[in-house]
Amino acid sequence: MTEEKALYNYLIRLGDNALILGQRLGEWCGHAHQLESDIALTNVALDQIGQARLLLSEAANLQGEGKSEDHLAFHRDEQDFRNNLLVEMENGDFGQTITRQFLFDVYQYHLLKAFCKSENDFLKAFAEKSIKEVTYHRSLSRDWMVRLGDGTENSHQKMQDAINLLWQYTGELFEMDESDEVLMEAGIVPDLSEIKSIWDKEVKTVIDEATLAIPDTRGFMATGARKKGEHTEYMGYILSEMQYLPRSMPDAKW
Amino acid sequence: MTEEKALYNYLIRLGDNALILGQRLGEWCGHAHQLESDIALTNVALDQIGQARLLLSEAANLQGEGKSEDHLAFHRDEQDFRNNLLVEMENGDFGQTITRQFLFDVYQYHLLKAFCKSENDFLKAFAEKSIKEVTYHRSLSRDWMVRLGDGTENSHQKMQDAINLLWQYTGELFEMDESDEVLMEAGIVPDLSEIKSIWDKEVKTVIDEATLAIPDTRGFMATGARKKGEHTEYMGYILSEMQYLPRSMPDAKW
Amino acid sequence: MTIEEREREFQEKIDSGQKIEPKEWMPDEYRRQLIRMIGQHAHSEIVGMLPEGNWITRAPSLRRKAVLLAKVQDEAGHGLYLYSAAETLGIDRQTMINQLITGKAKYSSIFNYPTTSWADMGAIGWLVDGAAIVNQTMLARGSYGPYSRAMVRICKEESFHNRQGYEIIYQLANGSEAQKKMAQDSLNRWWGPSMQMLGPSDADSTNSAVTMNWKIKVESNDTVRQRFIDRTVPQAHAAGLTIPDPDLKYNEETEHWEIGEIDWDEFYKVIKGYGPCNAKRMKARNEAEEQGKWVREAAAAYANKKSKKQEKQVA
Amino acid sequence: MTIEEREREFQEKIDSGQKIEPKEWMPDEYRRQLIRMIGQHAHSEIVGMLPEGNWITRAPSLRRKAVLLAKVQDEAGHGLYLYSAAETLGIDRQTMINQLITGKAKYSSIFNYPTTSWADMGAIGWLVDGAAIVNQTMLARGSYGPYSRAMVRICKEESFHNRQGYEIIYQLANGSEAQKKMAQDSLNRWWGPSMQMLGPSDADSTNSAVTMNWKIKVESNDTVRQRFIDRTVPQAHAAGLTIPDPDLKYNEETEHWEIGEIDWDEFYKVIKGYGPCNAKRMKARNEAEEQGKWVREAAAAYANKKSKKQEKQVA
Repeated sequence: MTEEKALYNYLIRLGDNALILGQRLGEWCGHAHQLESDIALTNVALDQIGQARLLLSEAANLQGEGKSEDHLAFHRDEQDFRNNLLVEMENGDFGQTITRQFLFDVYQYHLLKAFCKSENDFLKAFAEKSIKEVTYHRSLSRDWMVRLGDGTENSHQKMQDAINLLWQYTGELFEMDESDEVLMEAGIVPDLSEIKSIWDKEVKTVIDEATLAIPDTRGFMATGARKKGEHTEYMGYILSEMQYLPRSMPDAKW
Repeated sequence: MTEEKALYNYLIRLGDNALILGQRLGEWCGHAHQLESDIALTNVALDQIGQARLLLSEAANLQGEGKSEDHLAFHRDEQDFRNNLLVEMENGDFGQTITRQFLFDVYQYHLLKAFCKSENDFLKAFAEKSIKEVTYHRSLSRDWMVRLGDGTENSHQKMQDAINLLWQYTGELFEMDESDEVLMEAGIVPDLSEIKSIWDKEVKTVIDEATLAIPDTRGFMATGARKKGEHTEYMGYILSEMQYLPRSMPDAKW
Repeated sequence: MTIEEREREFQEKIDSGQKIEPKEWMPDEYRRQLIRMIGQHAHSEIVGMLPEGNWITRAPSLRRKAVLLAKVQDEAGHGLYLYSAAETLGIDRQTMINQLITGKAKYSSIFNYPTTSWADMGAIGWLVDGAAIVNQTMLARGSYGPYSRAMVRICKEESFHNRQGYEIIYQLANGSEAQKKMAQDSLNRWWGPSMQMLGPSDADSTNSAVTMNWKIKVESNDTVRQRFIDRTVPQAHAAGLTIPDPDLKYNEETEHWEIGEIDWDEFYKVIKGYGPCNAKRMKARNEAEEQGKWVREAAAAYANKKSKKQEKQVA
Repeated sequence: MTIEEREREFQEKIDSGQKIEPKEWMPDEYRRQLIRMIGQHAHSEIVGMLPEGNWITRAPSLRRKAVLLAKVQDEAGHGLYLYSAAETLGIDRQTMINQLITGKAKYSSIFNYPTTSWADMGAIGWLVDGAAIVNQTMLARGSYGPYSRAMVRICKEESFHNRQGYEIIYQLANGSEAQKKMAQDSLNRWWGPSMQMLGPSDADSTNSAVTMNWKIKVESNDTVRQRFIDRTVPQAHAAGLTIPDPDLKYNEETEHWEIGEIDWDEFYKVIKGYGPCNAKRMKARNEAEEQGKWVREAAAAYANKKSKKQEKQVA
């Protein structure tokens, strides 16, 4: 695999994560429990969509077929999306959304931190710009994890349910493939197993502080889903909503 | 307006009602409170989709542009759908679905009964075939109206809320336009104001028996929406889900 | 000082163009009118997030999606400033929110119309925000300091939204046939409600006399509406769109665009709760409150535990 | 008669090929095994509605939508027969449903896989129903009368579904490039689970010995699986699809298709609750029960009122 192809794959993966998570968060708009949270969730959504734009544009450039960020976002089929299943998961209640966000924020933060030392100029610049945003996301979701985990009996139970539901999707965040190998060799991306050690530790600290427990899910099927372009049953609905209009009018400009 | 054009309009209207209602009922699949109701709701959905197929095929024939039922169902834009807003309304709980169904069933039943005397061969044959199905739908939804309206205090309140919500959309069922005029003159379709008298009476009887009340909604805006192709905010979501796949692969055969 | 003296002094301040600040004395009716207006305005921002929020997941390009997200976020921010401005008058946010969800307080009636196409994101920015700006620019000259300053700040952001909205409509109106149709259809649906949005004619406006006397409002509904019309009609024409009013004509003498009859019957029906989306909007706000209850309770419980712990540490 | 005598007589009946009917004496363990099997089978029909129900609103033609609706309706009907068959053994439907939603009773593990493309509606009919038919044709020869007769009836409908499923896959596999890809992708995802679906190899099957002795099952899992493989591989080839098993080969001598290792580790993980959709399926069934509670209560209350009224009239 050429370094260019590997980088394209990697950018798509990062871009799809940002896009689908931003899309999910966008569903919250106007429905949160208080204005401040409406603003916060919209803010995270906006940052993710912003990141998706940068990443998909760069992927389209690398691809060199004259496509744009919008081609990749709106005219790709489900099997060609390479996001992690975690970001597709339904919003559920505010607690479930926060849990999904927290598990992802810690991951994204440390990934960006590693990219800050990347040999690839785009990825480095991208990370330096984005890490400020994600630092805020991570502190937001961490605060809410603790507040809701250690709030009332009811909120504690809801948060534990959310962790139990979402935990099985976290393993996939650290799966590596040939693209990772090629790019690691070139000093462009980090070894995800190192990110995992940091992630494990940080997540455990917060979950402990939130008086919550990490479930034993050794039994869960290793999905390997992202590599094969497999998705949850949610993804089809996400895409039909997101892509319907551009797909219905393929020649229109917006 | 030619009789042919008027008939096309009328068939689209009937076909869209059947299609969108069938689509909504299809969402229930596997989620009802007992197996018998899963079967019943699926059955009504299936009948409606069957009717939609006949109606839209005939409309496509009349149109004479070589289109099929599927062209009309999957490649028409929202503004060109002419269903009543009532059938777009969200399923809500089982009681809300039953209320929507009951209000529509009584309407559809008496409309079909009138079509049985139509001067138009297609409409007459269509009605003679479909009225058996709709007779069953009507008795099903009427039974549940009474059972839930006169069940527990809780179910009574839920049913009253459903009526209060949906009632405003019933006026539109009886709105007439030029297509109605042309076809009435030719003895093809009934005067909807006559259907309305029968509907009013029958609906009132059942609602009384269900110990429920008809809300005073004289204040509601007369929508006139169907005539202009206006829809509720639900319709866009219904269509994006329903039409996504054929729109994404416009040349594929299924 | 007698109450009459205070009222005279207050009116003099108003007449001389001074701003009234929170801690100063003010007549109860002045306070009541302001709380009503600022509350309605805040609620309008909040409810106004819903029709636009409805298209975030369906925006047809990533740029448009980002812009729309930012816009809705601004509206939430406006809601916050406005609730804060109202709080300076001695009412708290939760009380106002309760008034909203129980139907006691109103919000701008135009948000009871559905957003059924992407073009509506253009029409709302262009027409609804356009009307709002004309109104808010007038309100920024009003007598109550915190409200007037909030209006200045909000107006700046609204102008930005307004340009973005017009850009969407303009691009659609100059796009494919289907896009043109979409733009015109959207204008057809939003024009009437936009005309109604600035409120009944001066003769029929119940609160106008008193609010103008105290310079809460400094111009009449009709004056503001005319300014909006004169601004908007040429924009429609520039985009190649037709204003859906057969009676629309330009008066060479007055140099104003004159419109046909406004459908006040529709306006009052929607205000009274009978519009196309009143139930849907109220349901959304009520559900947000209800489904968010456990979160608010948990946050309070956590804060409580925290402060007890700190007390202990101090003791 | 002593229990041993009864048991001997019972076994003789079985061995001579007679059917056992509900009111006849039977060993407790025979009853227990049947309740377990029929219950699992009934639950599989009910849970099996979910992955297919997932595509009803998204079927790409009206004909396909109607066929899919009819299919899912048939499955609900099968659920009804099967619960009735189980009820002849002295367990009621609600008890069985409670066992399902609390996780005590199992259902066919294959329904814990997601349906993520339209082609899956083909793959389920072709592979999942195909495997079910081979199994059920065997079960139709079983010793318990009501179950055996339910199997005959169900098999007829399943054969119909199976043909429809293959038709969907065949058409996709012979359609556009994107459709071909969709079909192959779907086969890739469903092949492994279909191989697992007919249960562990004879040596590892805990219940096989006893159920075969009583002719509840008349053939082993491996025999039934081989029949399914021999039927299905040529169908895949006829459609131009590739079975995702590098070890697949035809044995000229035995005239059987031989497959590679089946992933039993995956099978047991999914059975234990760790598959991709276990949580989603259980949530759906639990929500249906919970959200339907008020309906069932109201129906009961109404029936109660009615019967009281009738009693009064009679009295």
